[in-house]
Amino acid sequence: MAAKKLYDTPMLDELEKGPWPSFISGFKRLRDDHPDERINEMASSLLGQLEHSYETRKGYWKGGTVSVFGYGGGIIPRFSEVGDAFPASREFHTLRVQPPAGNYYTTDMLNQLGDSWEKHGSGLVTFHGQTGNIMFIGTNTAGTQHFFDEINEYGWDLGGAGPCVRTAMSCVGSARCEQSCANEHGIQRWLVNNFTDDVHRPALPYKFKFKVSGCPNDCVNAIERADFAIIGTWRDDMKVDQEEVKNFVKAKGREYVIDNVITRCPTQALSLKDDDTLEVDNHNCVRCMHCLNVMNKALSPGDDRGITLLIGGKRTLKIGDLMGTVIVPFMKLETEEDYERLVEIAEETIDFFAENALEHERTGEMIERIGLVNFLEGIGIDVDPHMVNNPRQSSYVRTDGWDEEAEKWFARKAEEASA
Amino acid sequence: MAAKKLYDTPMLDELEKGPWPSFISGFKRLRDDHPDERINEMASSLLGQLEHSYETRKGYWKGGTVSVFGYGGGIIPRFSEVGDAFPASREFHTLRVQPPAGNYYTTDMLNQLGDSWEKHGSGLVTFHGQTGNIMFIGTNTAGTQHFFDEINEYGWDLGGAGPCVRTAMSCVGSARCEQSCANEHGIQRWLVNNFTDDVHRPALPYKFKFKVSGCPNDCVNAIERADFAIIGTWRDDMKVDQEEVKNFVKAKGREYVIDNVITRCPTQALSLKDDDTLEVDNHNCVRCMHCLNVMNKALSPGDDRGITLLIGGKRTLKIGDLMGTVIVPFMKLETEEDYERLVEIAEETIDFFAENALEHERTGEMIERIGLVNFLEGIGIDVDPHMVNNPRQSSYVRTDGWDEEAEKWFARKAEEASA
Amino acid sequence: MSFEDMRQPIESGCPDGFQYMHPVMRKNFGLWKFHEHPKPGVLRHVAHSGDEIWTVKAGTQRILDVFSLRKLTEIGEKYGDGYVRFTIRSNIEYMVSDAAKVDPLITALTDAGFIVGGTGNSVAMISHTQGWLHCDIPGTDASGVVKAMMDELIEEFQNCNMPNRVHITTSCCQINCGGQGDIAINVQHTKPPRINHDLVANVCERPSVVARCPVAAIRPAMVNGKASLEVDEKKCICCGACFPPCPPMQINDPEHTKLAIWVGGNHSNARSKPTFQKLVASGIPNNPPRWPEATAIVKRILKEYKEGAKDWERINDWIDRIGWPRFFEVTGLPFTKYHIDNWRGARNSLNASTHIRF
Amino acid sequence: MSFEDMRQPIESGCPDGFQYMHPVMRKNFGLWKFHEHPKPGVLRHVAHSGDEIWTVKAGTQRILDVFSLRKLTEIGEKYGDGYVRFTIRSNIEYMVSDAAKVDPLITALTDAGFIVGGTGNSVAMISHTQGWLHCDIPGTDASGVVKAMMDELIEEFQNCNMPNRVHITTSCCQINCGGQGDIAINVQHTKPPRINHDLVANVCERPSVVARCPVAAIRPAMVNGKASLEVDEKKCICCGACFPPCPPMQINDPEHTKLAIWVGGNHSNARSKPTFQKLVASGIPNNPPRWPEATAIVKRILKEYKEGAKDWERINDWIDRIGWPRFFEVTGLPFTKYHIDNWRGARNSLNASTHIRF
Ligand code: SRM
Ligand code: SRM
Ligand code: SRM
Ligand code: SRM
Ligand code: SF4
Ligand code: SF4
Ligand code: SF4
Ligand code: SF4
Ligand code: SF4
Ligand code: SF4
Ligand code: SF4
Ligand code: SF4
Repeated sequence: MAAKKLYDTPMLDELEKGPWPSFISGFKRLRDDHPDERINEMASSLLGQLEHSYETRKGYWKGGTVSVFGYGGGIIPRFSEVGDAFPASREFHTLRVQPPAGNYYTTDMLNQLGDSWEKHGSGLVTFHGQTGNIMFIGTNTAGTQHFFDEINEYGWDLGGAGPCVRTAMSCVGSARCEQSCANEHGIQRWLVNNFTDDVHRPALPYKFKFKVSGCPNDCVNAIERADFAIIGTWRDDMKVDQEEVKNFVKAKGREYVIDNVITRCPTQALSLKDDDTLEVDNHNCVRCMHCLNVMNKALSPGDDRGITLLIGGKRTLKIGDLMGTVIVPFMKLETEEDYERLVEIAEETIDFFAENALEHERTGEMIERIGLVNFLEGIGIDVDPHMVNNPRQSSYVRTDGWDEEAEKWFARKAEEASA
Repeated sequence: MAAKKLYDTPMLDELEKGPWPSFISGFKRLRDDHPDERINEMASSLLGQLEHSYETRKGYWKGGTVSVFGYGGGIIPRFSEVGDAFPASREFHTLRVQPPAGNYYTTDMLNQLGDSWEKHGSGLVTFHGQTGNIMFIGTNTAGTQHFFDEINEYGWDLGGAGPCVRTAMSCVGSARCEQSCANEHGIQRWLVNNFTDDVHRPALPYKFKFKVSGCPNDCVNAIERADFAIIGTWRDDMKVDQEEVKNFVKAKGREYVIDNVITRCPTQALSLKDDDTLEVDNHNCVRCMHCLNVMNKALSPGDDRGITLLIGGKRTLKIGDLMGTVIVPFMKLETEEDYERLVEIAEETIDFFAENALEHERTGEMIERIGLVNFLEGIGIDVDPHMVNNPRQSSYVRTDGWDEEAEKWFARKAEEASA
Repeated sequence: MSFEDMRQPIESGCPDGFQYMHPVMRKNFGLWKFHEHPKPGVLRHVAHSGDEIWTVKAGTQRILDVFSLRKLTEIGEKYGDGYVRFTIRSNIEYMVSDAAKVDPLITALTDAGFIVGGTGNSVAMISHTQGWLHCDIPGTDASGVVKAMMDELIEEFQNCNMPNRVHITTSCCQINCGGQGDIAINVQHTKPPRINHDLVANVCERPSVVARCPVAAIRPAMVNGKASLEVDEKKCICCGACFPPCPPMQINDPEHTKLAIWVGGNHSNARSKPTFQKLVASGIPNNPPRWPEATAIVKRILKEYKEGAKDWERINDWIDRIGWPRFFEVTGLPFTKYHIDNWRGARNSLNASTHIRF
Repeated sequence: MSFEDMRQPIESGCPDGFQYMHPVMRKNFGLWKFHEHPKPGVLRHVAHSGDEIWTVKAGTQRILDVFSLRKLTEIGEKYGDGYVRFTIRSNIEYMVSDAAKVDPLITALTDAGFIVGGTGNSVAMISHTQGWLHCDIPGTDASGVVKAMMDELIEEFQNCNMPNRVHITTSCCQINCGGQGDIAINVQHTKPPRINHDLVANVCERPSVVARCPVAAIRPAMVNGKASLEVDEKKCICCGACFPPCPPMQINDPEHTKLAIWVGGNHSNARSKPTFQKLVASGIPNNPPRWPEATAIVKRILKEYKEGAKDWERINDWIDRIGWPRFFEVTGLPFTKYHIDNWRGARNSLNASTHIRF
């Protein structure tokens, strides 16, 4: 067999120094120690091209179109612009594979996936990309098909790439967290698996992302990184164990508690009584989580749990970063009907998005352009004061439909009362 | 003499009922009890037209041009659109007269002004209009000239109307208020009397207003109602009389103090010690005034006093309400040089405004259009982090001058250090 | 008369207030130590020197006939020290150095029909504008609205027992000369202007009218042969900005010119930064001579504020704490799509968080 | 091979995680009571049932070669219960029900060169993107930047003694796939794209490129006979949005593509509402292989934060309290005109108050 081509990598070698695990050392292991020559050469070639990037401070990959049979997306194709110099990694496509909700693996399953990837790919894998996919990084066109065929047989499917519903993400939540107010993984799968067709066959104006956090700590950044963010919360009073409160005050001292818990409450809903018990103004608590985070043993969410729904979070392009904003302040997720209602809202939203967004316009940008009210009317959700920080500040609006709108509100209130 | 014409005023009569002093009763006194027939008839006619407005829900005055010899403004001319029906108030102009800084009067002077107005006008006067002028309401063209000539002789001058520098306003401040950090009245007169020409001869793109408050309580609404707002503040530590603090805690109780003072501080700069003394983090106190307002006897401003300058406050037209924003975080006003520097900034601002604002565009709107930085460069003031709530949030900016700008900052800091 | 004998003005500008200032205030200028609020309408300011100045404050009809003015000066001479001032809200203040003069002053003012109060945590005198009495563009009256409302709020003016100061403003058109406040009662037009095409050509400078429109809804047009203007009614937000420069663009309408109520405007820097007021109610009939519908809503809001707010909370602070949903709940006011801002920067008014009250 | 024998995909979508979940977590799903943080890298979660689950967390190079992956699984089989998960920041977590297994796990991981920590108030693993290794538009590398920085921040990852969690992100172009965080190290282009006019016609859909520009700086143009595009360099804000749809619009430049550092991004609702990060430093050289200039600034900021912040203050909370002027003072970073926002809604970033720190 021909000796594999080696490249000098003086700059990359610098990244083998230092205590943090080095990806470069990993690449070199594949280059030098892996039994499969295909992998050795691919790794070597990749190191060569990367060194070239480091030296010239430029990237050398371009896109293209590669997909597996039956799907339109799920692969990020990469062809080298300097393939002649680094032929063994000329094609270097990435497969985005959906992880299990919550990112759980048995070591066996990880080994099995590793085996498959060694057969068909570069041997490089990431758990996970920023959207949440397992990224199997680096294979040629045939390899993508064969690897997919193999792992698809034992339960794995591609995620999203392109203008489609993307792979979703949920926090560890109920599986291991006392703050959880929802079944994060259940919600994730109910939603994203209802749209598998939209995941695999990009046909939307632009990408659409679901993310699920079990409480307002939002450990998956749903509010800023999802078009459709589901965040757990509770409606009744938080639970207070006054004995644990006293223990905490005893341990930390009154001044500490006042300066670190009481005064940090965004709505001054906490009051430390002279007898070292805690009084919570639950009507004005905004469920920010701070006091529950700090006094973890003493305070916990109430029992009447559910979720808040926010729409439109995204990153910079093209009008500036957007946070999701509330469109459903609270809904229960207990019965099958509850879940169906959630899916229905997602469907309404995606349909409206598909019909009304401009090309390459995200939900948040669309709402910015058409106004929240028009979006709400489009998906059939009533306006609610929880959706705003405050009512309008500008008198520049035509209000000649005031009386009818007022009527709607009173009618709804009457209904709620009678319900 | 012909008996004066009377009009039925059934609707206005309703406004004579109720405990609050009635302006309608006042009008009727002028109509019925005043010795001067001219005044009786003017009042009667005015009542007639006003009743007509109440019945038809419309106004019937139109503008025009009236001014006193040598001036271009200071008068709000009013000609009746229904003058034939109400002839005696056919012309009903208002003179805007500048009050003394702080709005002080001896009863004698008020009487003297009343005498003059009775001679030449309707006998109706307002102390003061929303901008601060004494409004002598209702006279004809000749009357405006004669009344002005008379009062101008004993020390009174017209204020602004039209696109010009307007009459200024200052709070009672130093004259009677323990919170005052500046000589409000002095500042008002230094500024507005430096621009008398711009007050009397409208030649700016639009109106320009000065307002002066002695402390951040801003009793003259300077921040929202002045293009150029001067607000007193202090730079050193606030004064704390710990004995008075203890008295206050004793009187009100710890819980009350924590819930009403400590937790209300916007920057958590207050800490109530276990021994009932108050600890102030003066570096993070933002001089909001709350604790000083509440614990009036215990807390007071420091000794190193000065002012903050804000630009661009105004009401609705035409891009929406604007608050003034900081352009000078702090400046001392002790020496004559200090005052001259303040006037200089005002001159730079008005010159820049005159040259760069569009017609009928206020300073705040101009800054909104051209950007704060361009305005600052135009008047020769350096950027400062106190001018913003936070640095930019958007990456959409071309920053290729970064190194030079950074140099400017370091140079300034070096200068300040060596100064 | 001819130019020659016209008198040249003395451009004296803003007079020095010191000449009219109470001697004790002159003497202690900038040297005050603290103040107390012994009772409604009365302030006691104490200087570092130990001197005291007592202030007695009274509300008046803002627009004074000379008889009322004389009554006020007379009281000042007889019971005061002959020194007065007017506040930014057009209340009169009598300053006396002798505490003993306070009660007689109060009695005299009360007997003369003036209202002592307006200090401390009162509902302050409502600041108002010109309205039908004098302005050329008003949608409603000003003095009348204020008189009718103060008749009903007088106790709050006299008792000074609100959680904090309440500053109410009114304005008689959407230009809002009255400024903003804890509560504002403003005009809100609801229909585009009706254009009197016969007059436009003569009366209006068309380009500057076009330029005045905040939403560029006006374009020049020929209407039955005459040069006139046209309004795109889909764009028009009925603000009335075109009316002052072009009176033929009739924005005022007896029926469709409504009143709106706004709350939470606050210019003081105490606690939170200054805040703009927010729309809470609109479509309120413009109903002279006493505007009962508007007054009823104002009273309802004040009642809930008084009961619900903690000491020192201004209306905006109170609502910040209890949240807008509860504000609409307790006041019984409807929340509509019009409450959701859609003007520039509206996104900042959307709830981009899970901070929600239940 | 021909269509016939192509395999039809099974559209199974997102797998159920329960099949791979530790039995104790399955049993106590949704029934956890509290947690403790006994030591760096270790979490103890206690369920209402009394059951406990212990988590040992370790940092890795995000991009794993199969050898490293096998090492991780091997440790999981030998010292753990065979159940792991990966966090959103690509750290691996081993869950065990028996406290006794914790220390052996830590030793095994450490011996294998993985870094135990990243729990509680640590500087978390820096979240990163693809960079030169795989993306088609990167201005810099990702894995390299992160490796170089983690080498220097490793103690904060291991010690977990910051005032609160520190979430750092990086991104290799202004699209910012890395999201935002307490500190973000992002690309900032400083010159408009250089256009390769020969390629535009073949490669780019001109209308959609024009549409992609946030400031409408691109217009179609004929350049030496070829249909191409033109950039108005006065308008261009050098964002690079035109590059992905039109690679001939070369935005990346070895010299002029810089790094910028942003702070204060926070998605949690704890205390204040979620906040966007703010620009604090730019013009930083894009300097492989170890980007020392960027790392130095990050460390400087972390040092001041660690010393200056109170317990539980995230970076944005800390700066909210001390104010931006002091932030620039203590970090020694320059404040320039570029720090004053001029993008849509910028007015909200101006200080419309007298709230000032001295
Ligand atoms: C007389 C006057 C200034 C003047 O030069 O005319 C004035 C005078 C005082 N104000 Fe004021 N304020 C006056 C209008 C204002 C305004 C402007 C307005 O009313 O439109 C404001 C800001 C309005 C706003 O916030 O939008 C104002 C916001 C304050 C505040 C801040 C209250 C707060 O917590 O937000 C204080 C502090 C306090 O109440 O202790 C204050 C405190 C005071 C004190 C107690 C200052 C002092 O120690 O002497 C003065 C006694 C007032 C009283 O009668 O109780 N004054 N004060 C004004 C009386 C108007 C009236 O007749 O009702
Ligand atoms: C008289 C007064 C109301 C009152 O009864 O107190 C008033 C009355 C008028 N104002 Fe005003 N404004 C008055 C204080 C204000 C204020 C309050 C202030 O100055 O603190 C404001 C809001 C602050 C501001 O400057 O934005 C104010 C904002 C306006 C505006 C809108 C300005 C803007 O840029 O948004 C206009 C419209 C214009 O100037 O074209 C305006 C225009 C007018 C005109 C001249 C209407 C017109 O264009 O013909 C009104 C004449 C009424 C009349 O017949 O006397 N008036 N006007 C106030 C002046 C009395 C005085 O000189 O003391
Ligand atoms: C494992 C993970 C969720 C997951 O499904 O992967 C997680 C797990 C926990 N987070 Fe988180 N957070 C995780 C990412 C996040 C993120 C997202 C991120 O890192 O990009 C955030 C929001 C980021 C932001 O704010 O922009 C996040 C904001 C929080 C907060 C809010 C902190 C604050 O005061 O702002 C808490 C509350 C606390 O610290 O007590 C929290 C608390 C926790 C607790 C203590 C919840 C619990 O009681 O179990 C968990 C222990 C974490 C630990 O290791 O100490 N977690 N947490 C994520 C670990 C990432 C990592 O490996 O470093
Ligand atoms: C792989 C990944 C970075 C990583 O290494 O983790 C990634 C990589 C790319 N992103 Fe991303 N984005 C990745 C997560 C994100 C996120 C974070 C998230 O999903 O939570 C964001 C910000 C959140 C958001 O959606 O706004 C993100 C915002 C973008 C954008 C801008 C979207 C926007 O509307 O602002 C683009 C540009 C575009 O789509 O045209 C983009 C485009 C891309 C492309 C496809 C570049 C391109 O247009 O060709 C990158 C392919 C790189 C490659 O060669 O693999 N990527 N991208 C992440 C996906 C891995 C996965 O599937 O798990
Ligand atoms: S988001 Fe809440 S529920 Fe989910 S892991 Fe974080 S703290 Fe736990
Ligand atoms: S959760 Fe947040 S808002 Fe609620 S009481 Fe605790 S600190 Fe306050
Ligand atoms: S603004 Fe300040 S100084 Fe002036 S009167 Fe009000 S409280 Fe006193
Ligand atoms: S003045 Fe305001 S900011 Fe300063 S300590 Fe007092 S309450 Fe806090
Ligand atoms: S508010 Fe409008 S109507 Fe009233 S005085 Fe001002 S300009 Fe005239
Ligand atoms: S009312 Fe306002 S929006 Fe309508 S046309 Fe006139 S200026 Fe334009
Ligand atoms: S940040 Fe930019 S360069 Fe990096 S992966 Fe995302 S799109 Fe590619
Ligand atoms: S870099 Fe950005 S601003 Fe410049 S032309 Fe391209 S898209 Fe437009």
